[in-house]
Amino acid sequence: MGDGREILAQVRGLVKHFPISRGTIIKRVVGQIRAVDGVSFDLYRGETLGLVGETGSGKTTVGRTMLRLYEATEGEVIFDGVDLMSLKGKELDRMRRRISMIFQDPFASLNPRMTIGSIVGEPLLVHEVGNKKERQARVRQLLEQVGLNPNFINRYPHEFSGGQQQRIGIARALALDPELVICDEPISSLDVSIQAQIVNLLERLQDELGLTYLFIAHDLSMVRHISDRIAVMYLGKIVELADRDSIYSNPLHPYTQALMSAVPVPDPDLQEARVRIILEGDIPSPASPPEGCNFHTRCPVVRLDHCPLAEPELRELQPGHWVACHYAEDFQ
Amino acid sequence: MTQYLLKRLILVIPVVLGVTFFAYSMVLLTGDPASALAGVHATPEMRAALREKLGLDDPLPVQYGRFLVRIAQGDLGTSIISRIPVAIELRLFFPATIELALAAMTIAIVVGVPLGVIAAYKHNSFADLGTTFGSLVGVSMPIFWLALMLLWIFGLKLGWFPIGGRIDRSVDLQTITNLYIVDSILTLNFPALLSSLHHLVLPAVALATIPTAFIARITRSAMLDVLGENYVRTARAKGLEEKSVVSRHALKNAMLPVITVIGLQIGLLMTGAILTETIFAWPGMGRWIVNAIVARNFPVVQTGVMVFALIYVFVNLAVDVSYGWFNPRIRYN
Amino acid sequence: MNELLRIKDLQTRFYTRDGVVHAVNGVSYSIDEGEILGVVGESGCGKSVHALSIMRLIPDPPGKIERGEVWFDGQDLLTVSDEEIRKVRGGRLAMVFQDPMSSLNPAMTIGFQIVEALTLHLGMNNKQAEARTTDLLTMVGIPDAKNRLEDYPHQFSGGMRQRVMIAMGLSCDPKLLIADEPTTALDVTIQAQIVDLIKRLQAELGMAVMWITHDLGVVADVAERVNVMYAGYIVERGTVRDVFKRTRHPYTIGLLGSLPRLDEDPGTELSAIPGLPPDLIDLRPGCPFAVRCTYVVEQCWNETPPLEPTESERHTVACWRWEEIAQGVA
Amino acid sequence: MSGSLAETELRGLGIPGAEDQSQGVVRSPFRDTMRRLFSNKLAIVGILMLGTVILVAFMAPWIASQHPDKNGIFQAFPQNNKLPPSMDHPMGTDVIGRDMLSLIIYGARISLLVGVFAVSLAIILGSTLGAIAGFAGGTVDNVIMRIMDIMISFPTILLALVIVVILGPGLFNAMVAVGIVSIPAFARITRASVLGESGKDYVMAARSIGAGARRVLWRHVMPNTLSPIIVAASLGIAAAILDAAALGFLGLGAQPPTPEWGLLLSRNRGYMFTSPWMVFFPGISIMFLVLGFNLLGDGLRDALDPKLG
Repeated sequence: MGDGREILAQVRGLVKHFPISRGTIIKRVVGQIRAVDGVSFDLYRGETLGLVGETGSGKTTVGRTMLRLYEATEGEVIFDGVDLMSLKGKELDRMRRRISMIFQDPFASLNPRMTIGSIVGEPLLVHEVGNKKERQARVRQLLEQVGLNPNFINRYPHEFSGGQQQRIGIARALALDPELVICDEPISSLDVSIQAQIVNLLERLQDELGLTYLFIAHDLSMVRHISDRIAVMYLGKIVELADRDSIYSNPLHPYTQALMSAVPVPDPDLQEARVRIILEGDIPSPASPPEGCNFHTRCPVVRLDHCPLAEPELRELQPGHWVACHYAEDFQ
Repeated sequence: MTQYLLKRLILVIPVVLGVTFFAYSMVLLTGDPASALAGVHATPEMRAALREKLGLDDPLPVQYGRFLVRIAQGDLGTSIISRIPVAIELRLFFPATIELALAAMTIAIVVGVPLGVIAAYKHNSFADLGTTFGSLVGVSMPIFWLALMLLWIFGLKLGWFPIGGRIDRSVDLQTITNLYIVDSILTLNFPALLSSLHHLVLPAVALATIPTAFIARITRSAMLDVLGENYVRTARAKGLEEKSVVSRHALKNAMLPVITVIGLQIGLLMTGAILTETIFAWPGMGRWIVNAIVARNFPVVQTGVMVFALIYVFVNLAVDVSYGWFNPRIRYN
Repeated sequence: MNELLRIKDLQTRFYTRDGVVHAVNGVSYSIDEGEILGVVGESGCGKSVHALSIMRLIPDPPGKIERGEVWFDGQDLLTVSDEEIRKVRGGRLAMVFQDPMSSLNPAMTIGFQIVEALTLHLGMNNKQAEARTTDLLTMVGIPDAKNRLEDYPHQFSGGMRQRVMIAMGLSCDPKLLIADEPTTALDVTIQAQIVDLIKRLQAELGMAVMWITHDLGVVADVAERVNVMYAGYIVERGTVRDVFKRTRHPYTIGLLGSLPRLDEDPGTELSAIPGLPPDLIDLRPGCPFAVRCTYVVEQCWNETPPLEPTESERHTVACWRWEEIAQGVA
Repeated sequence: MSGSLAETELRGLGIPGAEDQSQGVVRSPFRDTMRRLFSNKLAIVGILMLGTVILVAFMAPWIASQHPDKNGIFQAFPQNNKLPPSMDHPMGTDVIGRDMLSLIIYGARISLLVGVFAVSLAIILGSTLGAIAGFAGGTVDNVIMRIMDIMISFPTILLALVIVVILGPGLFNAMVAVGIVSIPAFARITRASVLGESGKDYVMAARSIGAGARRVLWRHVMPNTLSPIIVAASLGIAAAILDAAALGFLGLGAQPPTPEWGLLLSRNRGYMFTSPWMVFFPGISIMFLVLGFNLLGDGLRDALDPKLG
């Protein structure tokens, strides 16, 4: 897949464990929430990589750790040849100009006591871009770019609807002309008709500005719509990674298959024709993921003599199609 | 559960140590205890001798350690004024304050909780506004003034209640616990029970005012929150009567913040006791300590301060533990 | 099929400090016995409020059911006494809510919460009720149900809690189960389990289900008929095939266009509905969708279109231009 | 306060009208707060009460009939002692014949001063400690908060009494004592608020654009912790006034001849059965002022956080 395309970022063996501590006076660590447990992938310049998973899959943690909002337990994130995890102070700040983030809850991610002008202009101020007048002009331009009236510059976040608030968040993320935008479930708290508006906006901005997106979501149909390649996560690990078409036409991991068959399709005929795979049981807690293949407790095709014992590698079964299942060959 | 209790107990230790340390060092901050003990007519030599005898020249931690050992053995020192061991005085005054405080707390809970529930249930009604305003007036009242007014109206003008003391002098009561109500019941002494209850009413009502107001306010806002919860809607959707919805489903969840406040009220109640006892000539700890502070009677001040603080600490421990009953999440974690 | 529920001209408003919220604006329809009806729409379209109005669970004040009739099993639920409606609620008419964590009482065991309904409506004693509760929990797929009666809601996972809610809803053999977004708070794979469970139980027990959701995919999966709601109105109503395949209302068209489809070329741009949902406080006369509608004409601004039959008697739509749309779209 | 439950419920039902969508006038959070505050009847009553006291305190030289001399001493008129309320002396006279109304008017200055001073001290020390604890976490947090736990274990009056004994009786020392006593409350509130705000998404968003720790603290976290501190300040002034009056009443606060309300009450206490007005008016004045602050504080809480009833 990577042939001829420029790699913008490489995530290598990323691990993020959150300690669970107990104890009243003397704290001691009694366990780890293994939010991200060894994740590797590449991001090509100009593409959208979809990162899909359910609760506890660690998809949000991947995004936040990449931006150093959480400190990684292990692993590297090489952005344009530099390992972000090793940067400090000014160097880190400089790199942060090139990566930005859009959050899930648009209202919560906007400081309620700041006007939208100062929210969108804050990245410019922090990185000392231009003078006051230039910044003001840039903010107005950004607001226009995301489809908001630039005259609203002095209003406060609570005066806007959810969709508009997300546009403000997007404008902030674009302020410093980033190369990579990490979109952390940017549409999941919005209504259906507003979701489409935001997705169209993100697609338009990508075309205009040549952005690279890491698009984190749990909604498979929207991810398929927006992404070039898709990575499916389960309990802190990537179980399958491939380009959009092959993952949909030929999913090789039983979890991916179940996930796709579980997505309801707004078409009664198609719905009737589909074979549904309904997984049994609950998603295990990331504090105590199952041994071996961590999906074996729910896997419909589990082989108990092997799956609980050995952890499958993420391997490239077909060119550009990676899968972590011992028996993926059977599904080809 | 036992483990949780143990954990909470361990957490209390530093606070108890801090409290006792403060009580001890406080005396040193207020001046030389030796001069206070030796009296005004003492010569410098006498004071120096006393200082050495009391070990006041040792480093502070050593003195504090000795102090801890001493109180652990039950020796709380001797009152400078009365020359009676502090422990004996404490056994006399402590029950009086406990009796008063318990009576006040009972009144506060019995009156405050239903008021708050009604106000929340009839949100924005006249009853609600009345409770809200009334409880604000309640917490704004200087308790010593309220006590004086109660004394003037019900003690003097109307003559319904006695104006001071715990029991009529003419009534004989054999004391066992020094809680007069308990003692009179234990000895089946009906006149004493009547008389001590009669004496208890005014001070208890005065002392209960602020906690009642607080509890009503907190109950109201907790109930308002809970009544808006989805599980209350579920209870209604099940077809339950309003009575069971409120008393069974809502109240139990609303009690969590309320009992927290009851715990915190203990501090205020003790503050109130200091003032109320002064006014009603109630022979309890509050009056004892105030007199001791004014007279610089350090052993009594030390003991009183420690006892008050420890009551607070342990009541709040009890509150924490009782959370388990109201909130199953804590019980099992 | 016999008619089980008939709603006539239901109207609910909320009197808030900022103004009167026109939440439900004259809704009429019926549900047959044993039918699954989907009610679909975005937040604020009145789908939940109208269901709560049927149960008379609207907080009053500020809410008020202004007018309408709700005929259920021979009674108008809006005019019966409080005592009567309590007998209906949780008995013949039960409801399952969206968020299973906050909808279960955190301070009570789940066993007690179900037993409570059984003793109330079926007059069982504790022992009988506990036995039935165990059966119910087993039926909804809770493993080792007998030993879980004494557990509290927080000891269950999200999906398991929703199963408990469903068991509670089914406890007294309701004729109609109103499921208000029962899968919205759940993960995709768990959502599939719950959808499957309710479908299976509906088939087994033969009750009618009103399934409220914002997810068009779920409706296409479970429902036989659909009400599409917008701004407190039903704008389109018909069988799932009518509504999804012969869509006649511009809002429904827009909603379907907003969704990416697994069967479509992913490169195409989504046809999003422009603008924002209307402010229900100053809902102006005329078609509520006019401001966002691409088919809008003069008439739409002044006259509210009635819900009228289209090509088929059972497929109704509230749009002045449905015939032109039918020609253009069909 | 009114309708707050209703609004929560409406949000739960997802009715868009329940959230403000009006796009007409620019509405800053401050203006919103003021609008809500002034639509609350009880809060307006509180503001009016406070306004009255502040005005009276400010205008004392013009409205009182008697005035203190340079040393703050009111002239005694022994022949006028214990006069019941009349046209000349609307609140009667005290034991040594001073006009009660004039004493009360000048006393208002003292109570206001005590409340504001004590709470300012508590905010400066308490909120700083709380913010440090919340930010630093770990051992620093533990040590600070355990000390606060110890302080909070003592009944306020008792702690204040002890502090006054250490510092010596007097109005200023009483103010300091009451201020120190209020420190733990502000420390706890500030810490909780800092922790709460630090975990919010907008702080994460600020960090994601590369904002430094100082900017995150001062521009994002602190402004949003102000609401609870403002509420606590209003309620804290009320409590401080009560505590200081109690110290005065016990003879360990303001000293004669200061016309402090608690002290006035205590000095006249012996005569309350014969001349009850001498006790009634100082007490009702304390209550009036304290109630004003409590009503304002309550109103502010509702106005600043519309979600809480």
